[in-house]
Amino acid sequence: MPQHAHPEAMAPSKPGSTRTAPPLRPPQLPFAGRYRAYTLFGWTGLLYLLLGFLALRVVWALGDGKQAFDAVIASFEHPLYIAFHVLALVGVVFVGVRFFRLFPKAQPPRIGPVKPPPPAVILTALYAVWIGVTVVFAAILAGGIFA
Amino acid sequence: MKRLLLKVEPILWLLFGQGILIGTLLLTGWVLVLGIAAPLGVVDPISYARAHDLGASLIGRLVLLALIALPLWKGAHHMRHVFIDTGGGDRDATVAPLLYLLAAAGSLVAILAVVRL
Amino acid sequence: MTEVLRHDVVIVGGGAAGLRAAIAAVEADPGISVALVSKVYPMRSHTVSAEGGAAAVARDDDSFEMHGYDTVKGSDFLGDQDVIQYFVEQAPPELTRLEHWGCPWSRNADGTVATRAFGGMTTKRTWYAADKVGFHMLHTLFQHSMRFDRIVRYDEQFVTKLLVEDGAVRGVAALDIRQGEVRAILGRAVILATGGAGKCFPFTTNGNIKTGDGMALAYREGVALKDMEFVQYHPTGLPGTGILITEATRGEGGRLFNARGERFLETKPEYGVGSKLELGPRDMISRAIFQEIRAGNGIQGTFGEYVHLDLTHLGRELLEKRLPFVLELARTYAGVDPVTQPIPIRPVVHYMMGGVDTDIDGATELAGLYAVGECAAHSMNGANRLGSNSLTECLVFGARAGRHAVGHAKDSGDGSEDPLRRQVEEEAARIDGLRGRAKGSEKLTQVRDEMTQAMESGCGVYREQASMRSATETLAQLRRRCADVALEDRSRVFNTEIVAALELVNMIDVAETVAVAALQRRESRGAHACSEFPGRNDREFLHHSLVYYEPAGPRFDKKDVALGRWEPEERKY
Amino acid sequence: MSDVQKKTFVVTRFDPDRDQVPKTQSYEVPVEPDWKVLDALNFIKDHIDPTLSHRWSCRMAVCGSCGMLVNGEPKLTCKVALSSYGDTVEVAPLPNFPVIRDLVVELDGFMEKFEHVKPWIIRAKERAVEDGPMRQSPEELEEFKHFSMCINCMLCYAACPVVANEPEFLGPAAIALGHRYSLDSRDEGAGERNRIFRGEGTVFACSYANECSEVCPKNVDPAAAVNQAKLKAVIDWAAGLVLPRRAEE
Ligand SMILES: Cc1cc2nc3c(=O)[nH]c(=O)nc-3n(C[C@H](O)[C@H](O)[C@H](O)COP(=O)(O)OP(=O)(O)OC[C@H]3O[C@@H](n4cnc5c(N)ncnc54)[C@H](O)[C@@H]3O)c2cc1C
Ligand code: SF4
Ligand code: F3S
Ligand code: FES
Repeated sequence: MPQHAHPEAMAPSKPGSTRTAPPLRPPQLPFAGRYRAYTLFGWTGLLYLLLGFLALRVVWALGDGKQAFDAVIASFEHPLYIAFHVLALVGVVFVGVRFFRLFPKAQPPRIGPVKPPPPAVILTALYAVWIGVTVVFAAILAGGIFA
Repeated sequence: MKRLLLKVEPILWLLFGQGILIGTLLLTGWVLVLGIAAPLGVVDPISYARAHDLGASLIGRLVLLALIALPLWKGAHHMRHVFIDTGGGDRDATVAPLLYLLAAAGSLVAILAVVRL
Repeated sequence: MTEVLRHDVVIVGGGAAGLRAAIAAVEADPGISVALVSKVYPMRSHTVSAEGGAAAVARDDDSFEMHGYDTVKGSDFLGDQDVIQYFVEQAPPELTRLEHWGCPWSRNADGTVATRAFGGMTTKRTWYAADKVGFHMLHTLFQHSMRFDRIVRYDEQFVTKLLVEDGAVRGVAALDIRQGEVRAILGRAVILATGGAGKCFPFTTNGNIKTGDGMALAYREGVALKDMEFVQYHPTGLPGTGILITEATRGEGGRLFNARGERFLETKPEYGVGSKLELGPRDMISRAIFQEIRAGNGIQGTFGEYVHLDLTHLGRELLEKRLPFVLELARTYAGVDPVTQPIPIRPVVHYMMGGVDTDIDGATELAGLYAVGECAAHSMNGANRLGSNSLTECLVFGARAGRHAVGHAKDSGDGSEDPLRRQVEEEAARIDGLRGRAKGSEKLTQVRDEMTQAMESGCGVYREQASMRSATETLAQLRRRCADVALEDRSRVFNTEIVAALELVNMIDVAETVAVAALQRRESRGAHACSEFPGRNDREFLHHSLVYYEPAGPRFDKKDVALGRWEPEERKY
Repeated sequence: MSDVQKKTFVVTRFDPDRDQVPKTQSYEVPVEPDWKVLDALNFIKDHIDPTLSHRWSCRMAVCGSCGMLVNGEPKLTCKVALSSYGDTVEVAPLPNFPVIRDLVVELDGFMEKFEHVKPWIIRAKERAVEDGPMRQSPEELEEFKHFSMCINCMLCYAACPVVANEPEFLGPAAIALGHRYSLDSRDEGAGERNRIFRGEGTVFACSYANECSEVCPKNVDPAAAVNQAKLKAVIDWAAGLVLPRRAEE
């Protein structure tokens, strides 16, 4: 049984003069072939939601005092948390790679008189910033620099 | 509701985009250290005192706020799309506000959290 | 109950000519209501495939005089000079209009519109948008036409008959391909813009929709088809598919070589292209290639013999910038990369110089009926059209006919609808009768193939009296056999078999006029090269030929050529 | 010629007068080595089953009529070589469109979206023909050129996951076309179109699946257009908040 798209997909505002068969949906949607990466990209939204609330929990604890903060940090040692964070890291890197690849061409050829740099330059810059921010932030969080 | 969504769509999209961009930049190191390396004992996590000092600075507060709020908007927006993609488009007018409210509530609490540092 | 739709002007065809006429009509009078009827969505019209460019004087070293002379000479002096004069003067404003409407013309460094060289033109006057000129022009026109609410589109509606009453055309009967219903679309003026009829031949640059419908519609209502014997072969089509490799390849410096690696246009002065070489006119170059193949200098391939078009010396950069579509076409459809390999090419049927006989306004002898674009013969192309003149022609005469049709529509009354309704009911019954007519013994594809074969052997690059005569006989027979074609598709919805059957009848009618007119012209002029009469004979044949429909068979007649400024002289380059 | 190879074509058939739902029908076709998918369909139509309906015309990848789903992928059938497929080839109408018959889909919905983006030059004051062509540098032309290459084949609509689920979405080709005009140095209608883009069927509905660009046979890159249009629409919207409202329409 083939999957259908929204029954109104690409339908004219007033129905055509003959009966039509309802639109099919792209056969590989959502999880097969060309759509897999797209669908996974969408689902990383769930990871980001959870990560955002976890970060909120950490920061809230930071405001509560040392005990609370250390307790939150310690709770992350639970294997389920570790597993989740490994998954989250994969998700975050996946989001970065996919989004950065698509980012340059989404820049208009010109905003007023300003032209964006060529795609290759944008892409390199994005990766440089990504790595830079990650290293610095990781160093801070690991108590490495500014310790 | 639909009209309202259309009106605020540019903001939602901007927050979403920044959620991907800034969220990803910050979350990579955050997850790597606090979520994986430190719990496994590979590195020591930042001490409370240090964290509080840095976090309470102006820049620190802004970074923490971004770290919390932007991923929430990215998450809410993406989940809205996932919902539509799985055939829920007709109920978008109900589901989308709920998701965005979630992100908004999280963001409000986040502001409170960084203010009280 | 037949549905009747009412408009002021009905335009049949959504190619460059039809769209330009529609826009001109609503611009002439914003109160007018225009029906734009087309058997395909307008952006599918075959104008879309034109590659090379559109001619209009643009440079300081050029003049109307020069464009006019080139066109007259290209026509082998069979073009009407008053028409040509008007054409060259209106060409620049028309292309400028298209620029204002957003056509992405290629540009010089200073921002002015760029021009390129084209066959038979003495200087660079062909405006271009890379090598997708027809595509860009058509889409610009179509998109611009959407601004006007008064242009009402009827897409995928196949016009099967002109409604004529009291000696004037009053509208059309159209088969709604989607629904299978025949409707009346009434208007006090009708403009035919249905394009050419290349599909009468087996190897052609033309798309599937170019079946000469408009010519046949007018012809069956007693309007003459003019100069039908002149069928242009384009020298550079891909063997097999007939897909066009634009003349702009030669405009940019491409060269032709035979199997011996000889640049024959240069080494053999007898081909008559003089110093123009590859930029000679199409009729001459097609004949030269044909002669080369005859002399055993062709290269053997799956689809017969061919010669080489070499672009390799032009360099990747120029090819990618100016001829990207040629690269795509050669790679996809010939399996060669023009950057490093020569392209196999052979002459293929390309363009009908002839068409519905009209005056300079596009008006025909039938009151209210106009024709423009490739389906018309305003007599500007004469015996041979110069490349890049026809896109401009669609605009210049499309606009003029559009305005004149509005004038005519305003001046004429509505008359009674009853007789028209009756005509449409008859037409509907006839078409209903065709649907799933299983009784016949003939096969549609069989008849179609025999027709194209007859045209190829009788009305090819070189024509002989005997083969032309046998072509006329074959065609007359095929016309009868056509009535016996069996049709299997009984569905009303999107029945493309019925459309193909109706098109076949049209093609046979048109093909017959080609053969009849060709047989009468016992000379060689422009695209008509007759083996028995190799020279041009102005004393007997400096005239247009007309073919009229008669139930018993086509009737031949003549018409004077409008000379003027330029006296016929030997055509030498 | 070459020894005859046969391929099986599994073609979707639907006749609204007779069928409740589409079904498939198989044909054995002797194919030539250099054939495109369309050549096989035409062979079926001409020699096996004249009741098959499909659209085509130019057979040179420029008229945009012959888009279909070939082995699950949206393709221009006159452009894809048969040799890139195995012994069985499935041909179906484009997904995401209502099906009129067999391989023929409904276009009018697309035409409405197309018209909605005002795909023409908008100027405060039209230029007179006597003033000659406008100037446009090759660089200015380059800015929108590839977005003007769309042949309206609608493969992008057939591939876009958002089109499948959000009927209002203007969709890739229409937005690319509107954006093409907004980028044209001769046009002054960007503001008007930005408002359209933010309205019903908004550009923001696109979730940057990029599949539109993946399937586009003409390298139009509609995904780039749609996502550039988002940024432009946001900038325009923000400017509208800060600056006193510019005179509208
Ligand atoms: C491959 C190719 C390349 C070319 N290159 C150039 C070039 O570089 N320069 C140049 O100047 N010229 C060129 N030409 C010639 C030029 O393109 C044509 O002469 C011109 O496009 C004809 O336009 P038209 O509007 O008359 O017809 P078309 O564009 O053919 O339009 C015909 C219209 O009529 C409609 N129609 C037909 N029959 C019916 C019917 N029965 N009922 C309803 N509607 C109907 C069709 O749907 C279509 O909309 C080229 C031609 C070809 C084939
Ligand atoms: S953008 Fe590409 S895929 Fe979409 S309609 Fe245009 S040419 Fe076809
Ligand atoms: S596939 Fe669809 S979601 Fe956007 S990037 Fe293309 S329009
Ligand atoms: S037939 Fe014209 S694009 Fe394929």
